[in-house]
Amino acid sequence: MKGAIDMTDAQVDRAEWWRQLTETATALAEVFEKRSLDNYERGRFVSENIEDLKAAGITAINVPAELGGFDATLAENIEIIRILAHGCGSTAFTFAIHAVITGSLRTEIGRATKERVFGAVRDGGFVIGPFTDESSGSNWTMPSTVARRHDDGFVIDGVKHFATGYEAATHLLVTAGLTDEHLTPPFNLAAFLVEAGADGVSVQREWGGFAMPMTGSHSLAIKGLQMDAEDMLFPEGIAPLFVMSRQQWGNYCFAAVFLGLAERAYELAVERTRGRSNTSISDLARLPGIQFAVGSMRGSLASMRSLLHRYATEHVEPGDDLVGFVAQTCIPKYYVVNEAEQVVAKAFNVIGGSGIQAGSRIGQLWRDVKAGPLLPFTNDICREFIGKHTLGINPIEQPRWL
Amino acid sequence: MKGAIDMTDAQVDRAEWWRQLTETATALAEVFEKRSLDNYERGRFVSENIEDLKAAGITAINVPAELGGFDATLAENIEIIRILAHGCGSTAFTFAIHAVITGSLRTEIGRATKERVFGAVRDGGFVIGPFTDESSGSNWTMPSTVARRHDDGFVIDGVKHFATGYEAATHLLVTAGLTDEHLTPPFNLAAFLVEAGADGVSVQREWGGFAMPMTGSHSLAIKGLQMDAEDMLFPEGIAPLFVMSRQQWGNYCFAAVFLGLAERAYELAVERTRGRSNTSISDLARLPGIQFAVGSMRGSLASMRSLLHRYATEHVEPGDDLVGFVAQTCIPKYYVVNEAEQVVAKAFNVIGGSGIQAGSRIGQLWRDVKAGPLLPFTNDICREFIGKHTLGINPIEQPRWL
Amino acid sequence: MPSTDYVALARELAPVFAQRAAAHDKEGSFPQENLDDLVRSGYTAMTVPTRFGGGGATLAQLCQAQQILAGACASTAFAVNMHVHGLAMLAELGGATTEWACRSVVEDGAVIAGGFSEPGIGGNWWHPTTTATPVAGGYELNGRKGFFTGFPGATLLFLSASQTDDRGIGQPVAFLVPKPTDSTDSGVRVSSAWDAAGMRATGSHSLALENFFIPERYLVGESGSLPMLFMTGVHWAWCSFTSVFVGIARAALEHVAASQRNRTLTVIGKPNAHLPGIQFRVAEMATKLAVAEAHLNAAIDADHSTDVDPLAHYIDMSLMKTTVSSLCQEIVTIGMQVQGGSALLSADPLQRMYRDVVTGLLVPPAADVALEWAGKQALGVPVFDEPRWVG
Amino acid sequence: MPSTDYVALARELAPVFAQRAAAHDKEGSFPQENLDDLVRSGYTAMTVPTRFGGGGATLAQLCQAQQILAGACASTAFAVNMHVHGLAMLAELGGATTEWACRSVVEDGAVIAGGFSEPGIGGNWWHPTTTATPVAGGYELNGRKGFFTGFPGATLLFLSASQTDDRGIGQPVAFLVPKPTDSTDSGVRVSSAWDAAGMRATGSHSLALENFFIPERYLVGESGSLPMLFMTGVHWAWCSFTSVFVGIARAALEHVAASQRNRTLTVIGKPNAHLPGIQFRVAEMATKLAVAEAHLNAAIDADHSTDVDPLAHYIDMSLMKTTVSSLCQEIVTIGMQVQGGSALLSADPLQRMYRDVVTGLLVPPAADVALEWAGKQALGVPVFDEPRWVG
Repeated sequence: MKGAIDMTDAQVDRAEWWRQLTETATALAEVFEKRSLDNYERGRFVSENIEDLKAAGITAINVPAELGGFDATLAENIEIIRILAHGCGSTAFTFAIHAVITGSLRTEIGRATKERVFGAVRDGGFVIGPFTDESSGSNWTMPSTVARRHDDGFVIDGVKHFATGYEAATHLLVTAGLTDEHLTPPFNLAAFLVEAGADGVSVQREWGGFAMPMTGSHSLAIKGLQMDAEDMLFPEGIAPLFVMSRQQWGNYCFAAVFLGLAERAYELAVERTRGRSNTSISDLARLPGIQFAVGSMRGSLASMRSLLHRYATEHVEPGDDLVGFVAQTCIPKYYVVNEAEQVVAKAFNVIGGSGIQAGSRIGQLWRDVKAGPLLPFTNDICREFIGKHTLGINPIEQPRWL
Repeated sequence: MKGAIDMTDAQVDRAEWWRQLTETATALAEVFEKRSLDNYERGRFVSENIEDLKAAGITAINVPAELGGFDATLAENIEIIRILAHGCGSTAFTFAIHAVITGSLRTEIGRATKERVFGAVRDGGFVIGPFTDESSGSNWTMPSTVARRHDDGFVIDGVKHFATGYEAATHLLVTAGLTDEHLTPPFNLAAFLVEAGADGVSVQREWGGFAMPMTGSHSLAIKGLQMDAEDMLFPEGIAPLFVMSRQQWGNYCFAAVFLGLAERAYELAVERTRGRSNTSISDLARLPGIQFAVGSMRGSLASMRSLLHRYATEHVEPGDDLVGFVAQTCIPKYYVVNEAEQVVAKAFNVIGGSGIQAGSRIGQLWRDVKAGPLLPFTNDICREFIGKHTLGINPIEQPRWL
Repeated sequence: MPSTDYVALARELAPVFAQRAAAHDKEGSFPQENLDDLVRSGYTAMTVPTRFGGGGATLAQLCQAQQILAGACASTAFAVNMHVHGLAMLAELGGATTEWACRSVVEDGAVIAGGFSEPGIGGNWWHPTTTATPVAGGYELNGRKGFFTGFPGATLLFLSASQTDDRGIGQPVAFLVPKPTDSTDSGVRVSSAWDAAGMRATGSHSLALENFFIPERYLVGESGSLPMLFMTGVHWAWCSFTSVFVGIARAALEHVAASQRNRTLTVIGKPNAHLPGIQFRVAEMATKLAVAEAHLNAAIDADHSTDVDPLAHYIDMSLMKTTVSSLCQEIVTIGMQVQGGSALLSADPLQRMYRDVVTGLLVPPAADVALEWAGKQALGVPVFDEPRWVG
Repeated sequence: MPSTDYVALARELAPVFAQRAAAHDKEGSFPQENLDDLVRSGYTAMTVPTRFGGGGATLAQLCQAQQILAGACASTAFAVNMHVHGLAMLAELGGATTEWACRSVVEDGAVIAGGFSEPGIGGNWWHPTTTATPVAGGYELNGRKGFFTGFPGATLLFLSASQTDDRGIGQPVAFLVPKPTDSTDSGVRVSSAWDAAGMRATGSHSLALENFFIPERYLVGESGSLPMLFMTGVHWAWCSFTSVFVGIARAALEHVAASQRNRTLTVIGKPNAHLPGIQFRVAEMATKLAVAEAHLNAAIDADHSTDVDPLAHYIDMSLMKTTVSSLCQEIVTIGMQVQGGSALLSADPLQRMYRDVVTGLLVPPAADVALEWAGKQALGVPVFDEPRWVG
């Protein structure tokens, strides 16, 4: 935080501020990679890394300019996430959740809430949002968590999975379905700002994920959680529109994590090959198979970077066709996470058998990269949205098919 | 062993014997899968499983008929390995090493050695071969382990990696380069039969592999290991020809492991989908994306099975063109291990986010399957051998390229 | 066992067909002289049962022979394919019409062309829109047929239509009928002559059937039995179709390998075959070809008896065709890259293979339906349930 | 900024070119009337610098306009491509020959065709085997040129050859020379007229240069400077080449999507677009197209100044072309599957796109060399080291 505040005080040039943020992120990524080698197998939450990101002002990049913040663009968020992913997928993904929420929320909420959230973030706050409801199939339009009106406020009950970053969180964004009879899904969806440590939220099952093991993505039990009226972030019926109109944040920021993993895999393949020899090959880098693989990964990465950059700069705000916009935002997410898998596989093949040794970084990348297609929007949903939109069919019309 | 011996005593019909072997393997695979869920993360060697395989007579399938054994064909070895891989990749791979050695050795050695090896195997012996020499790049024609003549025998020194199954081994097949001046690589290669526990063999580094973690594939230090003349399995200069003419065993048996992993991933995807629902989808199995993915995996698996079966029955013995034969044996290995990766990825996508939960079987399959392309023959060597052979170029001529 | 070695016969005919292929491809003309050679040499009697004087060839022999023809001239192989595999399916059905057809083939050199594709039904061959209306002495057919491969050379037409049963439900029926020789007013009209990018010499015209009268005796099988007949005999259809594409892919690999062994660039001074990039791509081709062959052969060798569930049998054969034809298209595409710019020249047969092999992705069974049914079956969802999907 | 909106101009011309495309494709005839339209409308002056009266179009404008033409008639776009991008490269070079050429284009409607491919050199354009022998007043060229795209419509020829320097080493040189109008004994002979499976209307003849005299003044640049000139200006070449294939791929997607929205199968009673299999494949096409466009655009927008290492610049552009042209070929192939059997009919432009787009895999830069150089550079291995590989 110190860094960020000093910056504003000194009215530092924004470009210089950005240069310092990316330099710091790059330096931290190297530190995070060393920690990952120690902690990955144990699945220890990356709390130390999140503290470092807070201290460097990186968690505050989305604080609005009017509150003295850097007010990072979506493209800038993506760049930071990509850099962090070079060092540690878990950290990058945990940060991405915070970035998605803070980045998308700042333009959509009233002054008071904005000061409440971003004042906290400026001072080291960390916001997470466990969005996956028990047995909802990741479909946020059908929440199983419910919010009942009670006095002037609400009482929330439910189970939330994948509460990434819970241990570092100062605030949680909790979605739930209002039980009001006049509201039908998805318009019953509401979002609440919950202070960490609130009564009624507890860890039901600790995270022990196969991929991204250090994200602390616990399952939370929410029982009788009491909310005031002003904790509800949007007016009744508006939350679904907010979610729809901000899908670019989730889709692009998630894609950035997996692009970063693929880039690191490529670097490792080059590092492990350049100038290396064995009893039969005097210079591995002079083998054509290695050269072709490296060349092909370069081509893939250039494609992925171009695509994500293009969307993060040119497809940032929805126009009149909100659903069509959402369909478009699926494109970089769909392509990047799947292509990243192919790049990591190819890099692993270049590294060869030594990559199988325990604690190897490429093994961690191989595990982490598999999370990409499983995060929303999943492959099949992406294909459906993109395909229907291209064919002039509304992706959310019913019946879905014949 | 009891099983196997009873069989021969009773002169049981071979088909019935085979039926019992596959049934037992299938039942054991289920047991192994449960154990895998407990032991995978800890990387505990599958000693219990190997003991079960011994007790069931499965480790003895390659004992020659003249010694009362089942004398399994290559295709039968592959079938057993594939079945075992459904339950546990580490067990299937560890068994595959033993199967490759026992299967290929039985026709190539003299009567005395045969009785020594297969008498032991019939009685529960387990033979492994750590073939990867320190800094040899997995190229067996350039061993860094050396055998010096001493008195009437030899003294061996070197470091061997990937000593899969070491803890269960009763015998080790150790290759080394003879230091005799008149022998140039690869004709200086020699193979020795070493009893487990011999002085001069010790674990230098314990296995902690990212994939196949329960194979106990330690690195071994071989220091001053003394061998008698009769411990050398082949006459001087013959070992390389043996290795070449038996590559079908390694290539096909390894492929069988990864085919089995892919088959199990497919089954899990079906199990996790059939009849399942969530709050938004009443029947996951009725989603077109799931159906297409399942159909496409079925097609891939049918291709892989057809290919491996065809080669294991029709390309089993080298003809006059030994190098050409080796090139052909690369085809199923190359295709199956890489296609298996794609199938496991697709199955993982069908299973979705729940597959990321710790201890999930699909996560184990995702890790194990990555070992496929890294095992010899690696992708680039396969491509080189297959391509050169198809183009009428001898894959081992020098210079390799322009 | 057939007395004729049809695979050897295919090898004998192939070089001549290969020579004629470029001209027919250029003109889009039907290779009648090839068909005449196939009739004269007895190739077209291959799958006629021996009891009717035919060769009684097995599925494996048929497929191997067709692969060889396809490597020389894919259009010829494809044009005769309905004849050779259709006869085998008819032979399993038996009956008077079959016997008559078989004897015509052996004795008179009859040639069958078949039409089951129609505009507007996609790959759903079990739902023909051509109607068969019972009239005195037979049926009158009205409708349209597309992709009537081999029509110009045929003497007999094998046709599907829908007959409305007493419950008012359309049931597919089939006819095997002499092709009208009078081109005017016969009821069969070429509504659009075949003009396409690939398989140009197959004469796969579109036909209009206009009050086409078919005498009763040319009905094949019983009304409504067609789908089951087709499912149980589908290995003849999908394996022989697939063989055509495997034959193209193998010929492409052989052609590319030979070219690269012979082509020497001045700047490298050795045949291109020594370039690792060429080797790696050729390895991809060879590997995919081995997979395609193995999967096709496994389908040929599979249990085709009635012990097997007909739907499972149909799905396995369909998945094989889908997987293998896709591999074949990939093989030829990689071949184009290996060969380089000269691959595009009309003088290089590879470009014809590239245009012909893509047909494998387009002919029945439709890949999406094959995948859908395979998925549904594995997942325990009945394939004809409505709605077709739920989400 | 150019005063003409060339992208709008391309949009204006495209529908007419699209109408003419099938006939030229069928006949393999050169679309001279299209070229005339391009000259008349000022399209061919697009990349002539404004100081010479041209449009001074940017790379981005050139590429966008070429994509639109390619979607209508890929052969026309490809035939004019050497002209439009070649002029931009020449303009960067400057000099008297360039000025003369530019003024000819603006004032006389001159059109350039270029020949850098030769039989026997593969993709190694920096090693021409055509010789340029100094003679009184100029040079005499002898050799062979392949794939001389646009030759029939050209008035100027842009040619490479090798001149032996005083150390006896061949150095590539280039000439820009009026095309001889006298077809006999001019020294330039069409040795083989273009006849190919794709890009049929490009007139990409093979030429024999036989004692072809070129006056001194038509030499472009200095002897030996050609490779560096080409490397630093390569974005004009590879981005415009690639634009042709992206244009085809986009047109294929639009055509397929429109077809599937309009095509209703009787058995499903709704447009095919409602089938999930169609949707998923169209999604693959749309995604790959977005990737292709983004990668191409990133290459167009990249830093092309001399601040960038020329080799790295050349490699980045080559990798882009390799990656993107491969995506474009995949897009059209998937489109064929979506469209089904009718895609093969000559009446469906998709089959022409399938034949045209594969050219992207075959034209320079060669994919294997691009990957090799990209790999070597990343791995710290000099790209011209000998032996080329060690193992």
